Amino acid sequence: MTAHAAAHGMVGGERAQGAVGVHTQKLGMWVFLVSEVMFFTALIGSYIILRWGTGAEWPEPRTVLAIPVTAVNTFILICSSVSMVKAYAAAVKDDQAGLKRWLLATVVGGATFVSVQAFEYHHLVEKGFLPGSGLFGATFYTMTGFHGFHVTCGVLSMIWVTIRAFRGKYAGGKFQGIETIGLYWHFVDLVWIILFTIVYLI
Amino acid sequence: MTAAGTALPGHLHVDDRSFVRKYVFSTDHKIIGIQFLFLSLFFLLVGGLLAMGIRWQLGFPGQPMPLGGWLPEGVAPGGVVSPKTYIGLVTMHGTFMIFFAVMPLLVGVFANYLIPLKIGAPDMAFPRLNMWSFWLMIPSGLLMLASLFVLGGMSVAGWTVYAPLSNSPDYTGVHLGQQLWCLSIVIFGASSLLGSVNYITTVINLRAPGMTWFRLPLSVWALFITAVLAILAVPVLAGAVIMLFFDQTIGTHFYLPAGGGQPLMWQHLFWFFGHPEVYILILPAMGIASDVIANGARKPIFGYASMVWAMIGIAFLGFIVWGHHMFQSGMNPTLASAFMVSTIVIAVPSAIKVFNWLGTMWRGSIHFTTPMLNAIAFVSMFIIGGLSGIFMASTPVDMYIHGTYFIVAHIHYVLFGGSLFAVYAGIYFWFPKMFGKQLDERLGKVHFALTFVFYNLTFFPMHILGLGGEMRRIYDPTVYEYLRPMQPINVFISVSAFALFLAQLVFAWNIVRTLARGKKADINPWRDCGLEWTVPSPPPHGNFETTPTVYHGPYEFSVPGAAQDYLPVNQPLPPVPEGRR
Amino acid sequence: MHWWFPGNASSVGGKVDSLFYVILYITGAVFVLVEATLVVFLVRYRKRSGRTATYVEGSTRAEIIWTAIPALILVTLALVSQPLWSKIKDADTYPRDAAHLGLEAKQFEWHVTYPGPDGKLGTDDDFLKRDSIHLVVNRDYVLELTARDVVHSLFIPAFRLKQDLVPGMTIRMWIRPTRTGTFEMACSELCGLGHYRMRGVVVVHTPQEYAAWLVSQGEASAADSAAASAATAVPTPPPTDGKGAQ
Amino acid sequence: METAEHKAPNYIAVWAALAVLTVVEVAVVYLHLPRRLTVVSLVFLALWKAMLVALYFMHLRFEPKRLLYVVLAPLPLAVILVVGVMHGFRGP
Ligand code: HEA
Ligand code: HEA
Ligand code: CUA
Ligand SMILES: [Cu+2]
Repeated sequence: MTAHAAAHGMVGGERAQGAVGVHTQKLGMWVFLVSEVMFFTALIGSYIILRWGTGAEWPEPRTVLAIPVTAVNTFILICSSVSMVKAYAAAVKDDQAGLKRWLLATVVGGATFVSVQAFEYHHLVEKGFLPGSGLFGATFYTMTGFHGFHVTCGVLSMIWVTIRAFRGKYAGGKFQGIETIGLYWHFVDLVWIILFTIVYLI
Repeated sequence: MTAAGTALPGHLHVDDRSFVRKYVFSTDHKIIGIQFLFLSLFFLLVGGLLAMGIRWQLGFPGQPMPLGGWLPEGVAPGGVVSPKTYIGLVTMHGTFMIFFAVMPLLVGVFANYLIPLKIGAPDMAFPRLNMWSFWLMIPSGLLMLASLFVLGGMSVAGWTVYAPLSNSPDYTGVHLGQQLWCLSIVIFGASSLLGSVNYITTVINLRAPGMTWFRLPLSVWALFITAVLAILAVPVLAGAVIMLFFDQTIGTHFYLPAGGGQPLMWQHLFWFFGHPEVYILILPAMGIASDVIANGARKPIFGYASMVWAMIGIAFLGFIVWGHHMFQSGMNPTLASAFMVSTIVIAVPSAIKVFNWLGTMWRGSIHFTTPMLNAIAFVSMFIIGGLSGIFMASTPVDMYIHGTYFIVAHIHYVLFGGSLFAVYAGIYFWFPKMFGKQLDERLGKVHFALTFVFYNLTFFPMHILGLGGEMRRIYDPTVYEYLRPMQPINVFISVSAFALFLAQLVFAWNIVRTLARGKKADINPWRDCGLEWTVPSPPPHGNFETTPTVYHGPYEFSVPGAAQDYLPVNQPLPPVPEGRR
Repeated sequence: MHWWFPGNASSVGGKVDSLFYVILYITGAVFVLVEATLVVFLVRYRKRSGRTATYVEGSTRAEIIWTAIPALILVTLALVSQPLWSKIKDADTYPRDAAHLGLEAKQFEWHVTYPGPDGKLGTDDDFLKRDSIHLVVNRDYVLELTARDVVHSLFIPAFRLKQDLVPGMTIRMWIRPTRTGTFEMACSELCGLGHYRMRGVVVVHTPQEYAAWLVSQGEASAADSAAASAATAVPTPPPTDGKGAQ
Repeated sequence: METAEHKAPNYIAVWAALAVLTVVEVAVVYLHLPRRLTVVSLVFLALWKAMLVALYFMHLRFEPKRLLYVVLAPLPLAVILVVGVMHGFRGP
């Protein structure tokens, strides 16, 4: 369309507030998550390429990793996702008590996940399974390590949010912050769902 | 001051920020843009100095460099560049120019400074993130600078740091230098991500009333698309570099065949980032050139819509051509053919843009201001660089010219002739807005003329060298008999290169002098339509007294029936005269 | 003294050159046309008193024309390039009866393995030459390219041939010399500090010369190959320039 | 705030679904089905779980379509990258 056609079109900018019609903070988080997708694409992609794109022989993950433990851990992370979304629901209903409760649950869930992963690492290292041990070691530690790093950042910011919640910062409909951090949290959960499957199970 | 329209977050207030908040850890997009300007000009200078080292060795192989005696023995024994130092110079020249000079110049400076002003926003969507994106560049840049001086020397693997050469000190003796390179690039990635998230969100959500998508200035469109490219491409580089870093430090084997790794995987990941990167380096230049050319020709941009679609096309195609850097790498030849086709197709949107620029000048009234001159140079030089790209896109021809100076010529025609000329155009054009002082036009024209001449004298002969078969990244061409006859060309290039460098000092001097005692610039020195020209120079914190309303596109020059030959976008169009459309 | 392509000496070189010239003429024409138009516009439409710019926003017809024409030219370009490419690089199309030579690159040497009398690689009568490839004119060869340490790139300007050698891969490249003589070969992928001096020669013989040369190799090469296989034993390259240059 | 307007989905149900799917996944592994079948079903299950999280926890189901496009943009690129590289390895 030419500038003039536009000029005779609507002026006064209903569209000015966001072509996507999404709150700025949320949109920003989504855009950031898009870049995160590409980051994990590089890591997970390399794993796929190295394992299935080249003749490299690969150990059965089961023989190296403890699946039951990690399955439980996965479940824990999923739970923390649910508690997060519950916290959001509470915030929407302006139920401050619920918000605080669910946020605390989320922090605990996330922290547990990280500690279990740390324990798992410790165990694997003792068994002599290191980043240096073949492509499996390299890809395993890189992918899960960076995921763990993301969870850790999540937990830290979640603690910060919880403190703010206790200070009543999200009362009276000001709950956008909760939704935004929640998006990040669920994304990390989502990535883990993929990782758990292709790294531990397949 | 009155509060800005409720539509927009943040509002004007009496500016009572402390000096530090105002000029150091500022969250004001304008200050951040200016900080980026000086930082990246500094790195441009560094990259230029390194280039002079390169040219000395190539022009006068094995002869002691002037002032070379000051360099430590390890670097330049007796003032002579050592092979290791030479490759280091090349690597760091490429790295600094691409990541620390031109990319911040185009994106850091103009995206930050222009986007909010041009779309009528008081600031970026996330001013604090924006501040971080600048302050992350500092550690990143410092690490890269430090890597020049560490034990074992700087990275010597080329700016493409191909594995396995870059993986292990066994091959080059470089360890710390290469690791610092990786760290610096990862931090750089974080910085450009924060920036890009900001630009995208801002353009989508903070446009002033009436500033519809198809009224955005092409510069904003370009910067927006560039930001999209960045958030999609840069994370891949970050991931790849992190794996490289692990290979060097914790003994993984991602790229080392010894442990089952794949050297080619590095090349794929790098170029999956690398090619979009080169378009990150040209799209903003195209946007700036479009704005300046329309203004200089006093005419609406020709084919605005197709200009936009062409850029979107380039951006999309840019992601499926990365293999053209790997034609000779041992990649599956059938796949190479596919990449050849996509690469050749990408010339079409570029063609559209070139012809639309010509169309814009056609029947215009061209004012040869310094910005306009640089913008015209951009167009004509980009054509040369682009056309040389066609040779390489053809796989069989690339087989001969790959890894020769023909590529080096291409690089510099697109990156200097393209990007850097546009950067100069942009700086000359928006400097008055940024600092409220008008750069000296006479000095500007001198700088332009000298740069244009010596630039071509420096880089055009490189095509000949390439066709003669001279390889890139070689310390001393005279090792080869078949290259010796061409040594005079190398001498000629080097001399022109030194002159080119000196010509840039005119520019530096112009900036310094103008800042010291330049003549005051009025609000709208170029008689342009953009919103940024409706506010004082420099604009106040918060930009707009009240949220402006936009009534038409950004290029309404010489509108029939209008009082002056330009119509600011915040003024309604005159009634359409009879008979026209 | 040449400031242009070295004289061609291989079966594909001529075709590469003519393709290059085709592109040169096309892009040359485009270049002249576009830049000339630019200059004409700059002169004719420069600012002059009494003339103002005419208000034009664009023209769909023009857009279509200058999208279609380049697209057409460019696609044809791809079409003409493709067959030559697969002829050169697609291993399935290589002549069956070609003689196979081994070429291993290491920092900063070329190790050429000759099949020896029995004409087969990997048998113990193979022998090895450093930095020089000896070929018979008008005969098909397939080089089996490997790299011991980092990525190198075989570049024989007179043959217009270039192919990277990647550690962990065996890449086959077909050559057919068409002119006797001695030609320089270079490494054109940055492979370390000695990259610039990773030079070799390709010697193209007449059959008779070659036979003579083969005989002369007999005992001489024995020592040579022994030395080289010793070098092969070293896992990582001797850091000649590597650690040395510090 | 449009996400607040739609009535919140039954998060507990989603949670139960995710839990069950996880159990199924682990079961599949220990069932020792034919390799290909295992892989296919595992990938399918994983994508299913991922979708549940994205659609309900991240509310994509209730967002404007445009946001959905923004979010899906990188996925084709990811595929192009991986597929491209894997094809690239079969050298001449
Ligand atoms: C700003 C940066 C920039 C830009 C815009 C481009 C644009 C293009 N580049 Fe370039 N390129 C680089 C930066 C850039 N490049 C760099 C830095 C390298 C080297 C990296 C390294 O190895 O260090 C490189 C390397 C490079 C290679 C690899 C060479 C090799 O290593 O063997 C190839 C191969 O295809 C290539 C092709 C192209 C093509 C086809 C375009 C096209 O987009 C150009 C399109 C434009 C035109 C064609 C001109 C205008 C059009 C017309 C006037 C219309 C009429 C034209 C016709 C009908 C033909 N480039
Ligand atoms: C934008 C990118 C850019 C720019 C501007 C330049 C500029 C120059 N480059 Fe660059 N070059 C590259 C990007 C660039 N280069 C890349 C990517 C490579 C590949 C690297 C590799 O192979 O790994 C390369 C490689 C390369 C080579 C090949 C080396 C080899 O392969 O062996 C050569 C050789 O001559 C060379 C020369 C030059 C010269 C003489 C300039 C001159 O134009 C320099 C002129 C000087 C300046 C432009 C700086 C002056 C600026 C100022 C004074 C600023 C003013 C300051 C204030 C106001 C405070 N370059
Ligand atoms: Cu071997 Cu360069
Ligand atoms: Cu490219």
